[in-house]
Amino acid sequence: MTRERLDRQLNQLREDILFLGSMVEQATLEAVDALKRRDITAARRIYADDEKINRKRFDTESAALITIATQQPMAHDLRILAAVLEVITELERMGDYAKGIARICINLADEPLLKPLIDIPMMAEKTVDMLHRALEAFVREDAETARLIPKEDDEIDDLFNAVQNELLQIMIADPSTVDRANHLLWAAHNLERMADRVTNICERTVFIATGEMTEFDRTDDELTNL
Amino acid sequence: MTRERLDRQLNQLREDILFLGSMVEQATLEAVDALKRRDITAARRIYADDEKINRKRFDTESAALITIATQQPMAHDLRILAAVLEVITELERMGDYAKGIARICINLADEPLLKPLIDIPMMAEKTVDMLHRALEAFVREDAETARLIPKEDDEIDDLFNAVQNELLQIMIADPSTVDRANHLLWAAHNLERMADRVTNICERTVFIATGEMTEFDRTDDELTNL
Amino acid sequence: MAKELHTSALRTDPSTIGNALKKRTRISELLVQSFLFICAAVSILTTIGIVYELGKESMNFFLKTQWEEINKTLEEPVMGDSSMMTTGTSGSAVFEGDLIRVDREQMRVLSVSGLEVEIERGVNGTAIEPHSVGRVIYLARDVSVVEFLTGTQWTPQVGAFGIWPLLNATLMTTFFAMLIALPLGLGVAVYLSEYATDRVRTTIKPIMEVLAGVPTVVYGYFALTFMTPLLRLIFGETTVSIFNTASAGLVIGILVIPLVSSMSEDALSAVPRSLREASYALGATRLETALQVVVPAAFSGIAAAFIVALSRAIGETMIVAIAAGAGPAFTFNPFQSAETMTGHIVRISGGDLSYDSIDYNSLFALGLVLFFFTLSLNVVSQRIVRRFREVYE
Amino acid sequence: MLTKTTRTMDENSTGENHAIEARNLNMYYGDFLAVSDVSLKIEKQKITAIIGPSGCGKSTVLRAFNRMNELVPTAHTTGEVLYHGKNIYDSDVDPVEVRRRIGMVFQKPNPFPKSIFENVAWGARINGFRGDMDQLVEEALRSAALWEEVKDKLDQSGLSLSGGQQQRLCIARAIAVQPDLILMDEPASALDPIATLKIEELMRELAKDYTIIIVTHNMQQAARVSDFTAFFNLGDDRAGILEEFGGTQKIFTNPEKRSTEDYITGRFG
Amino acid sequence: MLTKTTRTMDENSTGENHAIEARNLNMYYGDFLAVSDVSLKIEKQKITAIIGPSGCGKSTVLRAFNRMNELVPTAHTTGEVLYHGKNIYDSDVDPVEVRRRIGMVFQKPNPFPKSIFENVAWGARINGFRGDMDQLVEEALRSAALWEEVKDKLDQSGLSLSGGQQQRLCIARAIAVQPDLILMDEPASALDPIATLKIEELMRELAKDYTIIIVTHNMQQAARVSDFTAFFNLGDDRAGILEEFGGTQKIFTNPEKRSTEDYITGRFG
Amino acid sequence: MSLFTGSKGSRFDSRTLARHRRGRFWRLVFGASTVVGIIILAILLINILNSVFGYAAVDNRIDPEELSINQIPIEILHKDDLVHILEQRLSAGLMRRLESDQPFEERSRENVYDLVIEWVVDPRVVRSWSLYESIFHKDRIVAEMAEEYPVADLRFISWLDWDFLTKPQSSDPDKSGVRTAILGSLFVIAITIFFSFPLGVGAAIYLEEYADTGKRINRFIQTNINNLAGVPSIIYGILGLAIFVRALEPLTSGALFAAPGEQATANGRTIISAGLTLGLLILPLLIINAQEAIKAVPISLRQASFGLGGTRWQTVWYHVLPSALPGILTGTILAISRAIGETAPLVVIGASTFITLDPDGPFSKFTVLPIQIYQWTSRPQAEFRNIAAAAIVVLLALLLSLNAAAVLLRNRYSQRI
Ligand SMILES: Nc1ncnc2c1ncn2[C@@H]1O[C@H](COP(=O)(O)OP(=O)(O)OP(=O)(O)O)[C@@H](O)[C@H]1O
Ligand SMILES: Nc1ncnc2c1ncn2[C@@H]1O[C@H](COP(=O)(O)OP(=O)(O)OP(=O)(O)O)[C@@H](O)[C@H]1O
Ligand SMILES: [Mg+2]
Ligand SMILES: [Mg+2]
Ligand SMILES: O=P([O-])([O-])[O-]
Repeated sequence: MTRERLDRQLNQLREDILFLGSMVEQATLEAVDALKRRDITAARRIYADDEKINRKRFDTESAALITIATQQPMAHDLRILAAVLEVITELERMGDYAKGIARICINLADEPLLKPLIDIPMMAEKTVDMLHRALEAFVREDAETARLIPKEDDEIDDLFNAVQNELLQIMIADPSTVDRANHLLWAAHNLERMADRVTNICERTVFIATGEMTEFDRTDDELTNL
Repeated sequence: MTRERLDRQLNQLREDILFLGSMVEQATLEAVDALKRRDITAARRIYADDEKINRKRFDTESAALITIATQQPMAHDLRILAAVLEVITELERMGDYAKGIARICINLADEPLLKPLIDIPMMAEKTVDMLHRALEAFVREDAETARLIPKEDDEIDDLFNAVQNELLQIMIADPSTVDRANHLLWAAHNLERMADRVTNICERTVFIATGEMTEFDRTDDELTNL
Repeated sequence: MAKELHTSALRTDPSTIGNALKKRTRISELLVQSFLFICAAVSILTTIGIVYELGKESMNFFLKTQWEEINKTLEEPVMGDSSMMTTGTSGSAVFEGDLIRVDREQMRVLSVSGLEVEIERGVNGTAIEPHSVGRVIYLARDVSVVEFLTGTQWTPQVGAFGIWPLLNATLMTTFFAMLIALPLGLGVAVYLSEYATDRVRTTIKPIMEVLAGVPTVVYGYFALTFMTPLLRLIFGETTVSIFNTASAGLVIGILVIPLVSSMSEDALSAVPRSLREASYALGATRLETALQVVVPAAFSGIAAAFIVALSRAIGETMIVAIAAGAGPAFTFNPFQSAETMTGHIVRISGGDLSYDSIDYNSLFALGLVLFFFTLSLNVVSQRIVRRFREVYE
Repeated sequence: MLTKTTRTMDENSTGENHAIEARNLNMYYGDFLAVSDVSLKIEKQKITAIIGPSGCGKSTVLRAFNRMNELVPTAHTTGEVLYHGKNIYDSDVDPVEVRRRIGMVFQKPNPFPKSIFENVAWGARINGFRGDMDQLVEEALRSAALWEEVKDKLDQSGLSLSGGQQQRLCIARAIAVQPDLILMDEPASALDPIATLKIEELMRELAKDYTIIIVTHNMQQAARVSDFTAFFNLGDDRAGILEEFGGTQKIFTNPEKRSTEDYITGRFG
Repeated sequence: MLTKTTRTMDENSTGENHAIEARNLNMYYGDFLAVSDVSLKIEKQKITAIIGPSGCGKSTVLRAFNRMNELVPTAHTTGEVLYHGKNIYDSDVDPVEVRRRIGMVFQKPNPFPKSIFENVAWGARINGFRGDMDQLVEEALRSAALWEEVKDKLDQSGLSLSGGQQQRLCIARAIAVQPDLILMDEPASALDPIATLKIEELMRELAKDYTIIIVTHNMQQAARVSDFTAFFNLGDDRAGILEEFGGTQKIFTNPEKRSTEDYITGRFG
Repeated sequence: MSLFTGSKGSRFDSRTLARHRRGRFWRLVFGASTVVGIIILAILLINILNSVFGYAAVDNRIDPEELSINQIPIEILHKDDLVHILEQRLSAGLMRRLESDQPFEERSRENVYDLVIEWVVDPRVVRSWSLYESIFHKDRIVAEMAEEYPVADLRFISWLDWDFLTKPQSSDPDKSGVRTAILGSLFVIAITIFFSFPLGVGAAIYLEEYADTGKRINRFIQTNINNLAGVPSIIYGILGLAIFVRALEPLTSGALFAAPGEQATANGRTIISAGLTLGLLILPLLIINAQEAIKAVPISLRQASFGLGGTRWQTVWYHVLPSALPGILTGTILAISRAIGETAPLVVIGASTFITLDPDGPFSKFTVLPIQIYQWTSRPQAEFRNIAAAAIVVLLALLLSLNAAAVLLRNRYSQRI
């Protein structure tokens, strides 16, 4: 191999992506957990830690740009770098969603939850799991896996629909819960959006592997979710 | 100038961005207008046209990647291209918000609006105006203007808060409006998020001009908005 | 403007492309080419001429019976049936067994007593015929190749044609020449290419070229009027004769110094500068660079220079003709006079040479030897040079 | 104005877009098969780049297009090169005529040691150009983006110019005889980066009027300047083969073949 | 030991990270000021690239670092080059000693026309190497990533290798005398892209043990391989000046000076 | 990596002091070689000049004072008196010959005076001294003079003077000149150039531009030329003798053309034979020099020309030859100067050794400068050495001016590149 330096940099970027991914995963799970446990301290920490995700994202972006500037990547290498630039944007956005959930937790303050949280943690786990596998497929450039993952998005959508319906029922039943129910709806919505982002990551994986940018037939978020 | 081909390609990308921007602007204004006028036909068209925005975005992305692959951009040129890649992602996302508003319009179907829409169109106009100026600053690489625009985000936030409070009042007053009020809240929320994206574009403009990636002290979306 | 060029102008019309590209006969090109080939072929003619003439006359020298006029005439007429004849006193003597000829008749000498010679008439199938008084007697000479190549005596008067005295003198002068030319020539070459500044080089190189351009006859003069007196001054007039091979050899050496130095210098300077830089960059001194990098790299060029110098020294003529002495002598004493092959050729051809004499033919035999000596040296040197070229192109 | 006889030009009579086409080209040096079975269509008024590892026969193929390879005594070609439908290797074709129509620019700038004017004018003159020579020279120099720099010193030696200017002079010289095609063998490899970019710029300009084939070692250059790229590689028998041919953007972002990708990304050998 | 009189060399006495440092270097060819007032610190065990337009004095500066410029008779240097705190231009410094410690690799591969073994061994031998020569040669060839390719033909001529192998042999030769620094003047400009990448790879490997300064015309190469980049430019009086010096990543993504940016992006002149 | 981790330089012992010492020693040796070369050249020149100038003892056969009529020294005698002296002192046959050269009536006084000096007074150098002796041992010379040649004049003379250049040869050293030889040399060289220049350049063009080096015949021609360049000149002499002098005698003697001219001989030992022989001799040299010059023209120039649709001859004529011409001319001049200095082949083909009449055409007998030098050097009398040296100076001057021309050409050429 004559491009050892380039290869090393690409591998570093892949690691950065996995690391960024794990930060997002952790933030998401912890945020939902804090929401469930009404742990405002934890929520504040998670909220603040989003800054770290942003930092990491910019660092990774800068590293990718430096690689483009100094290593003249072509073809496959270049596709990796372009995909990295895209994926880190997605991850940062996902971090923002986690932060959003933490914010909801803080906003709800000491108000009691409307109902025990079951579906939302389930959504979070499912989303994080999808993200995790999507990122692994990404660094392995495993187009096959990447093509399958978006199909699981339907499960998330189903869960979200269930949560939404339930919350709307609650709100209609008891208008005083509107505020709190809305908060929970936001949280669920954030998780649903996250899952959509995973689809984008999978698209990029296919792009790296095949050089073709195909949009997956995504169950359109805005259409089904409201 | 010895890089005529590169310069031509960069200019083409700038034009593509402006074009993509104008598509987004138009979609946003039209969607809000459709919502105001309860014009479902228009809303469906806008909804479908988002596909065009997506296409344009991918075409532009691909052109940028080809430029990176074939022209070995360095320094300033490379920053432009990296920024283009980022900005088109933002624009595409903004397109999604517009589409979301169109979807709300469709979902609301023939149900009457809760109140005459005043603040939301105002938000839309203001946001589109910001976007427009931000993109102009972007292609002109006008860091100064780019630094000022994000400050205007406060006005949007204020409008959003006003809308939100109003809608919450309505919901609490009349639980049967929860669904419709929620829809309008989504619409306002989408516009508010759009304005945040403008900030990201401005950040990129400063990045191109100075080579430094500074995050503006943004009024954090999730924090203030819910 | 670019547009203008193409609207105003017309490109190839595709429909007639076959015609447009059609071959034409360019007669003048053909004529020129033939003429040039003939020019080049002249060199082959020259070689053929050399080989043919040298070969032909040498064949005569070795194979054909040579009839040499020995300045003897018939004292009395010889009748058709007589087996005795009386010769004049002049000229060189004939001996028992010699083949002689008078007019067209060949005869064998059976015995000799004073001026009376007993002969066998009509030898070799020649017709017996009467001969009148004063007819010239020719003596037959045969030279065998073996005798030519091994004999140590070259005395045409007695029919001795052994090449060794001449060859030996040639080798001695060549030896002395190389003794002085090689070290000095190489020294100069190394100095010029490795040590001298540009200024020094641009002054000395023309001087060496002048030295190379001086005609050999001038060097001959120099040998005779300077080198010989110098040798006599050093070694004593009794040991050193006026004509001697040492003086000639040393001056030939001087003559070829510029040849060795310029060819070697060319070889040394052809060694890329980058090789020297590589050496210096390793921490080598100038001497180490010169002797361990540059000289070995130029080795074949230098070797070729040596060989060319050798060939030149062997073929050198005027210096030996002037300074080495006349008269073949088989001696190893460098202070004695001895005639080299080339010297001999010049001397005997200098007089009014008659074309059918054995001397005339011997000249070609010597020429042939000389030709093959130098030719083989040239061939070797070219081989070496070619190898050298391959390395750096 | 630039051809000998005034003819009407019928550019489109063949109805095709190809300036020249190689068919099953095999090229030998002595017994050595240097290039094996190359078929390649060159589009009109586009720049086609030939890239590939050292010794894969790029220059050899390029020179096949105007029979310059014949100047190597041992060289020998089979297959066809169709130029306006005519095989230029047919026995009744005069290579001198071929070269007039298919010009060449070489690796090292090689202006004649004559005046700048003569450099441009000579080719036209021996090809029997009758017309305003001053105008021709000016037009050619303008097309080569050199006129402004040399217009005041047309009678100075071509060798007095800088390397990059010399190369542009060589291009002007080539276009003065109005070729259809211009072949360029690493035209910028002897130049510094700045002069290189200028030549590339000029090539883009020329591609509006001429078909250009360029051999280059410099992948970045091929990427920057060309519309199509042909990737040559060493085959198993050490003969050069055409591995992949396609649009430059495709080749450099998403080549078909693994070997092309490896070469492009520098992971070759 | 560096100077003619024997002194002990104290490697760490300077206690700094710089392998060599130029201070206010002015370099002349005759009266012509080729390089003006250059001050530059080279970090240890890093690769520093020198880039800039043709004729701006890159090679000249490089050769100042081991006094190779002295081989040009008209060359003349003022200012200091500090090596372990000692100015190598001091009158008591022996250039032969300097060059043993600061090796050099040249633009065109220039192996000696000797065997591969001798090529590597020779420098060590003349420098009085005592030890196992076979081992030294093997280690040097290994370090130059050439051992595997040549171990069976050590007695063949160095010239029998390919261009890229020759250049690696030259690198092996340079490291066999165990220099501190290796100067490289466009070491890959005569090589094809593949051989070039191999040399670059090797340089990265060597940078673990040696300090390397490389002059290159190829900006991409400087970007790929170096840790620091020095951009030289032609000053107003046509003397070369050091325009900008900094980390390679910084120079290539966001240079300080407009002229650097213009050069880097190919918009120069 | 054990080797490179240790403290650097530990396994090296550079011993630079010793190495530098050795370097200085050898530098001295190489320098000395060069100095020796220069000294030799100096000695060579000095040795020649040493013989060209110097004191000479001049003895008159008849003291001019003896000839004075009525105390009037001959210097101012009237023409008629001088004619009278001649009639008195010279044989009738000689007088007839002089009369037939030019009648005495038509001769000027100065001319007659010269005849008196030449034939009657007849001054002779009886002894000459070298320049060195003349300068440093003048007293010894004067003593010797007084002892051995009491009546002779002691004069400081230059053997090289206008008379020497303009007079034909003579058996008397102080009357000899090189006029015939110079003219002979020029004639011969003219023929040599005329013959070998077109042929040589043509062959060079063929070999460099047309010959397919794959073809055996062309490789053979090339090798052949290289070999011919190394053949000793005397072999060419033998070749010339066999071909031009003997085989082509009808042509080279001029008999076939019934060539008139006083100097025509009945055999082939003529100027044209000599010229052609030297032509053959320098032909390989000239071809190789011209080839080098043509080779030096970059291939790229030819490619450029072909690439524009030039034919081969157009390429050669418009591009290769103009660029190579200075080189070709330089090479030719160098080859010519070689020819001018050649002696041996001309001896072999039989240059006349004694000839007093100017050559008047290609079929004349001839002698050339080097042959004169050879002849005079071989004579035992010291005075012949003096005129040999003078002739050498003439020859060297001729060669130097040719070389200077070559150097000028070359410099001009290299400046242009
Ligand atoms: N004149 C020639 N005689 C014999 N073989 C040749 C000749 N020219 C080229 N070759 C061989 O033909 C093959 C192709 O050579 P060519 O010059 O076309 O390659 P290339 O791709 O242009 O290489 P490079 O990138 O080094 O210019 C090589 O193996 C080369 O050695
Ligand atoms: N030996 C020399 N004698 C005189 N001037 C020289 C010499 N070497 C270089 N120069 C001049 O010094 C200046 C700098 O030359 P140098 O070779 O250092 O430039 P460079 O940046 O290495 O150029 P390149 O990129 O072409 O190698 C140039 O103007 C050059 O003409
Ligand atoms: Mg090539
Ligand atoms: Mg340089
Ligand atoms: O004239 P020569 O060289 O043979 O003495």
